[in-house]
Amino acid sequence: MNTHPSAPGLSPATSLPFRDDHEMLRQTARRFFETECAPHREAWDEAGMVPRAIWRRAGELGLLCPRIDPAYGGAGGDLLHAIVLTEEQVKAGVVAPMISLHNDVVAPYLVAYGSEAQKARALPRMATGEWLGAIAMTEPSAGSDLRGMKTRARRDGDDYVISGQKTFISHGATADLIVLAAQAEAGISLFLVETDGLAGFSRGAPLDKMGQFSADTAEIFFDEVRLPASALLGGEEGRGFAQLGERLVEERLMTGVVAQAFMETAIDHTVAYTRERKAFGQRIIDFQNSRFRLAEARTEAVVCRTFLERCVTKFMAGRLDASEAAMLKWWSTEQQNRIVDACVQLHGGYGYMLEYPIARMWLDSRVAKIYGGANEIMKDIIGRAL
Amino acid sequence: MNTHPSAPGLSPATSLPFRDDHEMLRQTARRFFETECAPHREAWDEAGMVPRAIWRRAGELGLLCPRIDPAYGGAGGDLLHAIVLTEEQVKAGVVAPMISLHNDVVAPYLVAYGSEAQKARALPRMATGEWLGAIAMTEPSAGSDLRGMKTRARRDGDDYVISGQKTFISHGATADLIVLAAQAEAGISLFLVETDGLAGFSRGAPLDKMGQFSADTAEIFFDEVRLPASALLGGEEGRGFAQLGERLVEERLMTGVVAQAFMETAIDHTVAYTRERKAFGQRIIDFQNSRFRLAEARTEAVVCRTFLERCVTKFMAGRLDASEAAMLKWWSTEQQNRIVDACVQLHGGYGYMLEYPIARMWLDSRVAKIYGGANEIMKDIIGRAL
Amino acid sequence: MIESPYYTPEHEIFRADVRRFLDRECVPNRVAWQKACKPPREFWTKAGEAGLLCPKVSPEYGGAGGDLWHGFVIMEEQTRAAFNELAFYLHSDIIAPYIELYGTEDQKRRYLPKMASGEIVSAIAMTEPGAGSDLQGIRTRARREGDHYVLDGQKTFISNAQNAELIVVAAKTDPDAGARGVSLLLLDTPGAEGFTLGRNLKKVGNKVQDTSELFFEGVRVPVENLLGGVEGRGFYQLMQRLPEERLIMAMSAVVQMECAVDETVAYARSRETFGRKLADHQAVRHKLAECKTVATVARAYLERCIDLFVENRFDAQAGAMAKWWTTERCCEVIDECLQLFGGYGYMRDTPIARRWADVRLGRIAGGTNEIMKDLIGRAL
Amino acid sequence: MIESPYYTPEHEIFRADVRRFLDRECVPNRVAWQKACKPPREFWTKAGEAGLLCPKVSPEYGGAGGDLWHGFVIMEEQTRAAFNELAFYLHSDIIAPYIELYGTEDQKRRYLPKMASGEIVSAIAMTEPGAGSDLQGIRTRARREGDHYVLDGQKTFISNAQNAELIVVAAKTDPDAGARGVSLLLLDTPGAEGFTLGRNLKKVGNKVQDTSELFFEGVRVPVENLLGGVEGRGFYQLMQRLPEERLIMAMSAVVQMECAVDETVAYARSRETFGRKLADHQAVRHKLAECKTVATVARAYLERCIDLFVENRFDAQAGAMAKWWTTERCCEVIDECLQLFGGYGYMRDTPIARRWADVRLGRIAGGTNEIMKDLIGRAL
Repeated sequence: MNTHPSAPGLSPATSLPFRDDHEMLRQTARRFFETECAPHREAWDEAGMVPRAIWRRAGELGLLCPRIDPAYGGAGGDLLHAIVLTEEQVKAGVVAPMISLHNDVVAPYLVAYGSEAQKARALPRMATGEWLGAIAMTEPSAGSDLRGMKTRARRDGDDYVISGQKTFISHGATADLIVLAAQAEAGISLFLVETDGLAGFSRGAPLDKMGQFSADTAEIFFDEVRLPASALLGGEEGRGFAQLGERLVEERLMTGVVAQAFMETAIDHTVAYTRERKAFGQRIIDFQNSRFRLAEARTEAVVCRTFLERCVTKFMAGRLDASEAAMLKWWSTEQQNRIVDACVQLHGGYGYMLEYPIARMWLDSRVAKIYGGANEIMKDIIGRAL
Repeated sequence: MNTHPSAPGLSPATSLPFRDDHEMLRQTARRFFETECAPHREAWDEAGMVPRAIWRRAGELGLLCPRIDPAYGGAGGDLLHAIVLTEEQVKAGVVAPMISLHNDVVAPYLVAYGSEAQKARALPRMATGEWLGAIAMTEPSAGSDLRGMKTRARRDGDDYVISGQKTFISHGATADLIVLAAQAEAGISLFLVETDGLAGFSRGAPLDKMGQFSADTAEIFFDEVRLPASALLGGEEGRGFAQLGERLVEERLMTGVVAQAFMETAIDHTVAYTRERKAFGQRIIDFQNSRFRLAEARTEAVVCRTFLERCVTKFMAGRLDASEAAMLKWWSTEQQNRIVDACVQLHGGYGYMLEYPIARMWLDSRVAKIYGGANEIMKDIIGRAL
Repeated sequence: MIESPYYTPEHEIFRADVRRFLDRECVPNRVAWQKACKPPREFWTKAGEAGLLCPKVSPEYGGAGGDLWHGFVIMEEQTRAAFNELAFYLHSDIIAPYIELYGTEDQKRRYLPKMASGEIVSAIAMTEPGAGSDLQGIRTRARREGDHYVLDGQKTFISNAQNAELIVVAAKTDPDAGARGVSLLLLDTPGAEGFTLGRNLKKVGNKVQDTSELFFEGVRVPVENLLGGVEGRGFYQLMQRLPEERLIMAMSAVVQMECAVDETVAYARSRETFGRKLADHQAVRHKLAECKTVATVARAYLERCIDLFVENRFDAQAGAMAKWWTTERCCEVIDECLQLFGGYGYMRDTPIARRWADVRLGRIAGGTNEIMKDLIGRAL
Repeated sequence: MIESPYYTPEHEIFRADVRRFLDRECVPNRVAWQKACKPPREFWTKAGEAGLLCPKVSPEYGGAGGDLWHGFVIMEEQTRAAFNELAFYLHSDIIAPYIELYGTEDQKRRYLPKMASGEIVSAIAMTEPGAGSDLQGIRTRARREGDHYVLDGQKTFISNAQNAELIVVAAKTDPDAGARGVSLLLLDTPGAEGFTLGRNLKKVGNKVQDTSELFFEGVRVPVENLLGGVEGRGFYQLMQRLPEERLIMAMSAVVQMECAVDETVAYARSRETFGRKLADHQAVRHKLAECKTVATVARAYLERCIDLFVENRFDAQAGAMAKWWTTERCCEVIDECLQLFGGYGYMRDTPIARRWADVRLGRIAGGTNEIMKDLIGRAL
């Protein structure tokens, strides 16, 4: 993201090795989010979800699963492709379609642990947008405590029989394919659940969240749901906890990417706003307090970007550890919330009105300190590793 | 403290019921601290302690133990007398003689738990300044964890034999009478140790602290020190932990009084400094950042004062509980340190020079978050009571 | 709910009435009203019948002759129910006093009884799109033309306007006179030609309370609707009321904190994670201890402010201090509390979530907190 | 000590030398020097002999021809020993470069070899009692009189001055020309008539580093001692060096944090309270996790700043950002760390205590952090 050409010293250009193909994807993504999504944000927010057609469209444009193998409909891309997509989505003020959930959270489970048959069936459908992905870990009584989950997968002949309940499931109201964590005999295991016409499976209404309105989140219920044994991801029971753990580093890294894009976008909006608006006869940016607050925010965002990029670089070299990923997750989401809050304040009354992007960003940001492992969990992880 | 007559709306006068006798004591104390102590602060800081004569002088003026019964040389005063003394001492920038330690921490143990004989012997000497008091709880290996103390008091015929080591003892290098906590057979017990010529008792050199230079602090050592059974405070073993606990509420309240006086004094210095000094062609107080920072500090001090005064009022009515005292202790010392730090910053380079009172205040303040039970311990106390 | 020397048994009876009204008439309708972004007009009439409107107005003008604490009771009960998004206090504690304190006898008789009964819903229009908190810089003009003023201009962020029959409009009667040129006009909206109610703006929180743009194009207001009958007093009328208004904001912020801390302590005591109660994790307990401390300090401070107010010593600086400090702490504490609820803290049906979004406005409304610091800083 | 792609084996050999010198020649004398509020003059000669002075100066002028990282190595090792209170970097990394970059050939030959050997100790005099960080507002005059400048004025907060044979003095050669009127003069203090070394000021921390007032009354400086030989270049010479100076300050702040966190983790792992290790209390562990995170983020940021510096893209705003952000975080982290040491954290013989008092200066020196924000804010 070569941002802020107007103030080069304030936000050094990225040090990440973006190539032409990344920049081409960026252009496509920017056009898509700006012209095909952003104008509908309010309507989609009202509806609490996005229309299915937008997923097909994203698939057509190559925005879905660009990192998977071309054999499965992807483009063989890398993490930088994912970063490009996320940056452009946030900059356009678009929270749904939740492309990063689909591309960077769900699809990698198949890529990493799926059998050839599982991959061949699911990935091409995900790449076209025919299937929407979700992952179901959290339960009402357990929160961040994965080991406490109560959903059971009982072996019955060639089948598994699933019973239990999951909550706060992104895409819970719409997903076609759910990676489900459940307790099997050998321990927590992951299952691929194809929801279409599945007996015993039901969904709650989309939850009424405080932000990210168009990103549907729902409870899902399993009442003696029968899955074939071939639905077990990777074909071996009891590997679920380790599989979830392995994937968390990348998920937390992507949370950092989102947080960074939020910070920079919020500051850009606010510099523009405070340059233009006047109060008491001068531009808001001409008050020393505004200038200092923005100077702080810009610096904090620059600092955060350097840490993010270091984490990205280490991740791509296979060297990012769980502790550093946890640092990035809590630190960047904390900074995101602080900066966005300060930016709201500099908007005065307009900062509280949803028609200003900063207001929605404020509501959208708060959950980042909670999801992907609450920030307190991150500090536990870091503290134990000291 | 009817402070800030220049800005009445900013710092409402105290709501505490000070009477004429309190105000007379205030005048005496102010003259004493301003003319007989403050000019020597630098020399006393160099020496690491104050001359004994200053204690005699304080005794003459009625500044020692004004709260004890006239029968023992006091003036039968109340907590407001203690507050008056503390406020004036802090305002004058004087950290030692540690009158509040002597008056409000040590003497009350005798008053509350001492036998008639113990009181009659010690209190009049404390009121004249003949004896300096100290209290010895903390040990090198235990810190805030009182139950972990290792100093032993072994009964041997009519005597107790004390062995052990205490550290961070205020007045450790100079005290004549030490209230000592030690493990006796029945549990932690308090002893009155008269140090003059006491075999087996020794003191370390005054510790080189980061502030409060003239307030001597030392390690003390007990090597088979023999005390008569009459040295046991209150005459019953095993009451020490409860006695210490009972006194802590008042000690923490007085910590709040000190913290409050620090805040208000720091702000007064800084308002005066920023009004007078110029930079870049205008007074420092004319920069919006300075004004905002001072507005914040003044507000925070006003808020803290209302809480302090409520605690004082409740204490005087016998209704201040341990949890509220803990709140006052951590909150007020935290605010004290933040405000003094902000005031240093507004002084620029001068804030780092010891000849400016704010610099010494910064150094003097830091220990307040640690002593009297570290602030983390306060949060534990509050948290457990929720 | 709150221990205070100022509450009498009579206030507690009133509190029970208020609580019953909120629980029966408001809470069940919350979701519908949030969707509509306003309460229905008839709700105001019901509130009037229940005695919730203008409790402080003198019986002579149809009020209940209550005191500051009747207003506090309503605010406390709304906060307990996490239902602050009904702007009772704007109608009863801000606008009615303008009329009662500064209005002519005729104005009082015309408006106050109907405001108390709910026949008239009121709004006040100060803020303009370009001026924000800068009252002296407003551009809405009130030009005298015979026995009318002709209003031209635009306002924004106006609460209650969607239902309002009466809007108190701040306008310049003398554009060259700065503060001295501002007057307050009482605009009867039914049938007011040239008056347009603009969009009902969608907000971050406070969903039920409508917030609108207003447009005035040659709107004729009879001269007898100039508040108090003398031009150029508007700025001072507004200024004089600010300390009380800010005291009420501070009170609201403090009660919000207290409710949030109570709810969170209860949750942390009941919720289990990692094999023990949330409250048994030391890091959680310390956060709760911090929040509880702030709420306790804030309560002591609020009581002191109330005492000063009662003694008539709560001045502009004191009001500014109380407003910024309590609203900042309120947002911090509630954000910490929300965090301890985990995912549930982000769901609208959890009170903490609504509180979190609602209280954010406190740092902006009633003069931003930066304006408060400016005011204090200049008086140092 | 620090993993960095820029360190070569040669730097590590140098590091070992520096460490040996500090451990043998400095640490044992710390208390005595702190009492004296300065190091003895001969210490500088020893440092010169040991190769610790001016490692970056070209061999042509008596230096070791090193690079930025030689300076970093010295700073890192001082920080490890909590002995930053020796102003090597002022002499070697700030003053020597002025002469090498801007000096005439004659000036370089006269001063640099002796600065490298320790025969000359140097100081730089910018700040004045009334001006603080405002360089353009300085009042010290340098009036041309024949082949001399006549210096009149007063300076304060001048480090190293007690031992200095050379003081670089910022003075106005043209009082009406603002920034363009500032020049730097090389004042040889031995035998300088009219020059008075004022008090050695007592400070909060950095005890060994002397800090003095200076007075100039008609001090005659030969014209060939005008740095670079051209009047009015002083302000620009100073400005141009600021990014590098601030990078060094940032580096120092980051290493301070890292050392503090390491020491605190070690202490928390070994110290027992309430029946378990300090580090096993969750609230302590979370504090440590926070501190460790900040130090880790700061290290990543510092490395990026160094990269930009190497690429010649580290401009004034970047320097301002790095300076304020790292020094603020440094003070916060070290304050948290000190707290975990309990009473020991307040004792001067605990490194954390000295670090705490020493680093406080970072938010003030080199332009206060408020000046930094102003600089960034103006460029937004």
